[in-house]
Amino acid sequence: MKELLWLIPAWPLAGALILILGGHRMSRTLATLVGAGSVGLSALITLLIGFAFLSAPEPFDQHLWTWMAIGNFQPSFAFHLDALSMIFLFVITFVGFLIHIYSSEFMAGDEGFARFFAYLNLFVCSMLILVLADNLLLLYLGWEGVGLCSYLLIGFWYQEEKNGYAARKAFIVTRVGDTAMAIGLFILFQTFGTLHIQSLLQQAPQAWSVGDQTALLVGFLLLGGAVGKSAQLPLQTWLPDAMAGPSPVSALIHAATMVTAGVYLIARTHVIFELAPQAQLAVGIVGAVTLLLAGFSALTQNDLKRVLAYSTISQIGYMFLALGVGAWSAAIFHFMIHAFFKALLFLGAGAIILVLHHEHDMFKMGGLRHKLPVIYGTFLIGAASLAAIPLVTGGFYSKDQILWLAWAGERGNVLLYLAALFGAFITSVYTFRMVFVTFFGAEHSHVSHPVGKAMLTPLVVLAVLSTLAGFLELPHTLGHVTIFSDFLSPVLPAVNVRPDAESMELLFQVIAAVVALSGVGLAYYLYVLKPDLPSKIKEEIPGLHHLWFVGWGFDALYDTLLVRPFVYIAKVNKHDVLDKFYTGLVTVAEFFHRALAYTQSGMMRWYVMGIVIGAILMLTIGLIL
Amino acid sequence: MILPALIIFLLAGGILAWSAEKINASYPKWIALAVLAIYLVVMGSLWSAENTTALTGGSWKVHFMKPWIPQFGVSFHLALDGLSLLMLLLTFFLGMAAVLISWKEIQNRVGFFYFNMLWVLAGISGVFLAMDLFLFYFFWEMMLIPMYFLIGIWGHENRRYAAYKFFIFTQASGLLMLLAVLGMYFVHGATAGEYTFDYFAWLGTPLSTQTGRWLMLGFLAAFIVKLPVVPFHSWLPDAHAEAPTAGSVILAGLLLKTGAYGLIRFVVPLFPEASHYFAPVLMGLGVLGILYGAILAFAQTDIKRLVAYTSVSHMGFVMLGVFAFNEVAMKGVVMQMITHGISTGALFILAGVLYERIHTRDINHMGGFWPQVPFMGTMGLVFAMASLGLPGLGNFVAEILTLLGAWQANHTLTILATVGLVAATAYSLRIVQKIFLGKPEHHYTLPDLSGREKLILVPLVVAIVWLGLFPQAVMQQVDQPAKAGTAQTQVTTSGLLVNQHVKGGEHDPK
Amino acid sequence: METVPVESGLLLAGVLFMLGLISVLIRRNIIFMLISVEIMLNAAGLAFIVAGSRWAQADGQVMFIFILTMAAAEVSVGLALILQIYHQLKTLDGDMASKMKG
Amino acid sequence: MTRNDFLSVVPLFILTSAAILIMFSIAVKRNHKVIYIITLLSLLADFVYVVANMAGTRHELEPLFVIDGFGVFYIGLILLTSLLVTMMSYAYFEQREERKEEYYILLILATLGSVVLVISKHFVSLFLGLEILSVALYAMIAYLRKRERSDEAGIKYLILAAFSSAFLLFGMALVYVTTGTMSFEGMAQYLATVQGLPFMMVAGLGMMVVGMGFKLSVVPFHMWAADVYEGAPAPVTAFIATVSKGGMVGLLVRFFDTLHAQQYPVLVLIFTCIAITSMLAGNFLALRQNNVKRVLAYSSISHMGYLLVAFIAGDAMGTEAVTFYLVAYFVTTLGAFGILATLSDTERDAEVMDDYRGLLWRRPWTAAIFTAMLLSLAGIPLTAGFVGKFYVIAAGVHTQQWLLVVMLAVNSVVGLYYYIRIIAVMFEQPQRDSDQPHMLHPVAYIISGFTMAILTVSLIWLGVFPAGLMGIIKGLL
Repeated sequence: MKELLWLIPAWPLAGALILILGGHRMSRTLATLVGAGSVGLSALITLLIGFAFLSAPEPFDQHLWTWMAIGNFQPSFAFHLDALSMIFLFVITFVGFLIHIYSSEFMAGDEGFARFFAYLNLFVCSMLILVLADNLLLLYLGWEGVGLCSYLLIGFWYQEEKNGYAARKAFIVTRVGDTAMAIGLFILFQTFGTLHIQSLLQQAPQAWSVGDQTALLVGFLLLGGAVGKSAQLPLQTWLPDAMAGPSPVSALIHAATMVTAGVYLIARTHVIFELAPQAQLAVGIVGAVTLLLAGFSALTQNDLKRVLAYSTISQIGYMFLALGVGAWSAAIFHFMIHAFFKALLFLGAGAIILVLHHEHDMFKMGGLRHKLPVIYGTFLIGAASLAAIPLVTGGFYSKDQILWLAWAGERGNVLLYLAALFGAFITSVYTFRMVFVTFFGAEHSHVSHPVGKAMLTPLVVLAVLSTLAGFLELPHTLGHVTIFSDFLSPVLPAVNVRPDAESMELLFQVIAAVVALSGVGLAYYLYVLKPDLPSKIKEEIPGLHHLWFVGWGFDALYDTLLVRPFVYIAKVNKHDVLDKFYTGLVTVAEFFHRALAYTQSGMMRWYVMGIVIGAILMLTIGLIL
Repeated sequence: MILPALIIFLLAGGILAWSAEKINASYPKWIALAVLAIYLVVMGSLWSAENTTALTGGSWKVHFMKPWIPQFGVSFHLALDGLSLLMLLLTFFLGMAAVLISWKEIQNRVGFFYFNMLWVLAGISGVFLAMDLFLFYFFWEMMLIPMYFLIGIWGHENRRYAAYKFFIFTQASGLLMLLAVLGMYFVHGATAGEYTFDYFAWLGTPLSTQTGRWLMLGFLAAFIVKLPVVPFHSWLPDAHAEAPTAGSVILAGLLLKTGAYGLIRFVVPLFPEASHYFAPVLMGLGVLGILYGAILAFAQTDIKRLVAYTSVSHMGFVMLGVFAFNEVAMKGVVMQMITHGISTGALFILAGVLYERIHTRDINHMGGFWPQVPFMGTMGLVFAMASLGLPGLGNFVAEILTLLGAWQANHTLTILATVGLVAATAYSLRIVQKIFLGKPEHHYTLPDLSGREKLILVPLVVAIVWLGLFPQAVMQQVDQPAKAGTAQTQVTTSGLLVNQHVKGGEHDPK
Repeated sequence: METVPVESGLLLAGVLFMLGLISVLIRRNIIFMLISVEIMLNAAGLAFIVAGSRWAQADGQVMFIFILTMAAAEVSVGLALILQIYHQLKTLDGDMASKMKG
Repeated sequence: MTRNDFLSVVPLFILTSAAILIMFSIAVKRNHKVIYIITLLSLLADFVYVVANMAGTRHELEPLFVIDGFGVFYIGLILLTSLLVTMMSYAYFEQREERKEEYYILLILATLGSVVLVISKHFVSLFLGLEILSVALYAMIAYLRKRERSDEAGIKYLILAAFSSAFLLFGMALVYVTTGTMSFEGMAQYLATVQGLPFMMVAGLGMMVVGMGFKLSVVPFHMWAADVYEGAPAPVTAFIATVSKGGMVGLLVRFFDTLHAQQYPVLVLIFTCIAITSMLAGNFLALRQNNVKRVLAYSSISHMGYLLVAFIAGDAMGTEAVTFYLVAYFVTTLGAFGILATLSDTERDAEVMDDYRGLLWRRPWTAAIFTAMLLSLAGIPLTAGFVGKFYVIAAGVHTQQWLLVVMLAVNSVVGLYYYIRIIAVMFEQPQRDSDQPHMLHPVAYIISGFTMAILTVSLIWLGVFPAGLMGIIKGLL
């Protein structure tokens, strides 16, 4: 059964190729069939393989062909299946499949229907390659492939100039991170002579002691790649703009899968980070700072999707935080839950935006809970999960685990914990701000048409998943279920809890629950009970509000420091200053020509003079020597 | 005999094409196409040819030698190994693309056009085959004249200026090489007692440090101008932009490669010591080219100039890789030569196709073409992605291998070169954006690619993808035979395996 | 018989040569230029005679006769040309014969 | 005079008698064709005689002449060149001049002068050869006497040539005073007995260089070249550029080789300066020149500079290189002027750029040949010029004249510009359809075409298979 592994990425690839080559001649139904069907088949195979894997959970390697062979360096097209990639496979194919189904209705009116599915299929394929790759070079292929698809899909509605800009921004910013990652690969290659992941993980502990300089460098460089892809500080700026793409894209790429590739990378290479504690700490710090900054920004956004975008950044911050404290499986757990509820939220938001004639501003929505009950219900479930409403949501379990381990884990840290806690508070504030503003209060706009089944079904399924999946892993205090971490344990080591902290787990859960609920309360107070208050607060602190609103001004900073100088230099030097040297030579040559031509005066006596001068010069030379 | 026949038939084909014009104006292109197709097949059949035993060191498949000017020890010595074979395949492949793209573009003096084209290709083939330095120089110069005519007669508005510039730059640098060739001739003759221009005889000639360096600089001059390396690149944008499409394809796809080929075949093996001495500077120049070319490419509004500057940028990788002195980088360079030929050739073809339709090369007059020409847009996208080094396409393999190898030699420069990839992203995406995306503000009637144009571009796409996924098939052509002779012959044959002993240490990253 | 020292003879020839040279430079009339050149030629001839007498050989004098002959031939062609020039330019100013330049 | 002595001067006799024969023939009846044929036949016969009977022997005709391999090669070269000049002269003069017959006498006499130069080993023969050449040239340059420019060129050449002859003579006198002999070998023997160069010798040689340099038109004695090239009829220009210079080069090589001049730094320095300035001045003067004849004149100045590089190298290879270069240069120059002559009309020669505009489309063959000639001048492979330049650089590199060879390389690049400028003009679209020149008798064109074909074939032959000529040169020298 596991031999079918290669089919998982192959189906979407085939789908993409068919749609690219023949998509423009296909009917919508056929295109849907190809687009969604191929991912469906992948999901099916994933399921089959998943069962096979559960019964025999040893890693499985599949070698397709040798990509390039130079001496002992032989990166291949080869897949490595273990628990980690299994979980990613599952999330990618299933969430991907649901989103494809959703898209078949969402994109129904679009000219580029087939093109959309082609890109989406290509994305799924690349993402699958990314998580299945058995060497870093192939991983890099998937890594860049998803980047390309992200670019294509952000700029899907290419007639808008700003969409194109957002798309390019996303590509270029992530490429900055990729550059760091590539350098990391160079070092790994130089040190170990291979980029095969499992070999690297085996050899690294032998080659490096804990805290080794090279390991540290590699760790930081890989982190660089991860922050680019996962929109973490300082490369987070592209993600809010990436919302220019269609909502299913935001759901699949910019929430559920691609942006978590950084998490995958770090988890995959966790051995290196364990050898480089400072780098790992940096991961945690990046996560903590990002989750706070993005949370504050989310508080001030008016665009529904931008709220979700900042929230995504913030939630991935949590995952990084978890990685940073060595809570590997907690990070992956949160990834999975987040994939469900964030996809759900984006899809819900997309449905709302669609029926409101592409209205993004949530303050122009309002009161939608009556008009769109299913969407309201599912959105609320997703929001509750995001806000980590205790006990009933998946988000609570996954986030609580991170909070707890941030404090209690061996590498835990009070500051990180506090940041995470405060972040949780902000999260629930902005989440329910969004819910209340969108679904409560007076109606400001008009719903054009009802939402069809193809869009609602995925919402419901995701709502169920985002609730139930949480019960795969329950803390000691609440049933102590460890299915998820057990499953991952062959790949990712479990985190050790500080012995002195064990007893306080319940206390911390209560704190987390209170914080989450109080956030909801605050949101309720501000946006339902006293709807005028927020704008007053806004006027009180216009500077801070603006700072948050523009995402802490990173865009402006980069614009001034990097983009403008680059464009300026490019503009100034458009005609290539080095060419001036050669044109200068030409000018000099012409000057010589004119000067010499002047001596050819045509007058005989002048010529005689020339001969005489020549003779004199020559005799002088003769006499001197 | 197959090697001299190759060149002779190309020359004869050129003359035939020229004279056939009088009978029917469409004959020349068919003749040109046929000649190239035949040779593509012939070269393809050599793909898995056995190695000849006539030459030792390296894996030489075919070999031909006849005395030519015995007084000087000049012989008509041609030999083909994997590297040459790859280059020749590229030559004929792109040559066919160039013929096909000129099918309708060239309307006047058709016969003379194809005459020149075949003669350029003959010169290029000669460069890739010559194993006698006199002969090499002979071909090196011979390919310039027809190229000059191609630019000067069928080029765009500013063609005369561009043609002069191209000719004078390459000629000037070529003469410096001639001096070095002669210097080497006498140095070798004085030590070996036998005056000859034969490449194999020259390998391993002991040179004093000073002499070696000066001679190497002479060779280098020709190759880095051709490559081109900043700051000797300024002929290139003009020549590429003003040449007719086929001319640009040949220039970018093939002529630049002769520079890279020269570095690999001659500079490194003949002057190992001097190469090591100058390596940091040369790698630095390569990186400078990568970044400088990218910045300039970003600023251009003329699509052909833009693509031309991307060539400057991409060829920087060649310098970086060649002088990193390890097999990984060297294979990356070989891949870069091939993939850059294909991807940049394709971009020029697209530029030509667009120019044929809208009669401008200014990207500010373009935009929003996608709905009208989705197929062309897809092609443009693929090659823009190739240009920015997207994995899965050939250019990625080339660049990553080059960088992996270069890292072993110099960390700082490799980091800077890697940064160049970001800049490459910027200009590549700009191409796509400015031409195909955005709002259609200019109203052109813009038919999508015709069957003939698809016939050109689809094989190029297939090739670039194939190279991206299965580069091994190509790279093993430049593998050294497993049981190569002594270390000395390995060092000296084709530069692909370079002695490790000179600079092996200093691996610690800071 | 007392001979003139070689140096004096050469000096005389040199002075004659310089005279001719300077007058070629300062004369504008073509005929005078021609005459001045003849003076230079004769100066060279004189130098040959001096040299011949120094080595007590006839060669110098032989050479002188050749020079005379040649000078005559040259003058005859020269005068014919000057005639043509005069026909066309209506002047004998050498500086006027400067249609070609650059 | 022994029989051998006589046999070895037969080439001179043939030329002399041809000249006299033509004079008689004119006295009887003026007939262009007959005289043309006599000229051709006598030059051909002379050439055949030289090739058949004299190769491989060395004979000294005391005290004036030496007939060795070098001399024979140069005589052959000069005769052949004269033959080709004659061939292209017919059509040219047929259109232009009523009294064209005397031209052939002058041509033969000038050839004679040149031949005398290359076999002389004595001041007397040197002087005689030079003056026979010069006096004949005065008349040839001004031959189209209706043309104002022709006369102007003639008088300029006359005054300047006589002026420089005076220098040469005075220099010879000084050398004679010092050495006591007028034969080259005698001087070499004298020099072998003294340390370095005596002052008088330096002065004498220096003044001789003025005279020789004038004929070669090297800087600073070059200024006449452009005006004379422009003013003289095209075939005469070709003659000046080839036969006259070739004779002088032969003499120069023989004279200075006999003296072993390369061992005196002062002479090497002088020649180096001359070579470098000639290359530079020639090329820069030609750079934006619009008159094709003047371009060729300036280009010839720089080519003499290149040639001097090999001359300065001085060893056997240098002499070979000089000789080979000269052959290549002759072929190319004759070709270029041949085209110029065929394109010229009765009023004026085809000398401005506009005459060549669009030539490639109007007369493709003519343009192709002219292109080949220009490329050869520029030293591009497949042409004789390339091998010549290669040979010269090889000689320079061999003796490690790095400054000179680098200057040569740099100058080749500058030179390239104006050669391809002419080529570029030729493939521009013609502005107007120029009227066809009126037709001559077809035979005239056939002969011109034949001449051009020979030159082109030899140009490419020498460019691709230079081994044959190299073998001959090596064998004879």
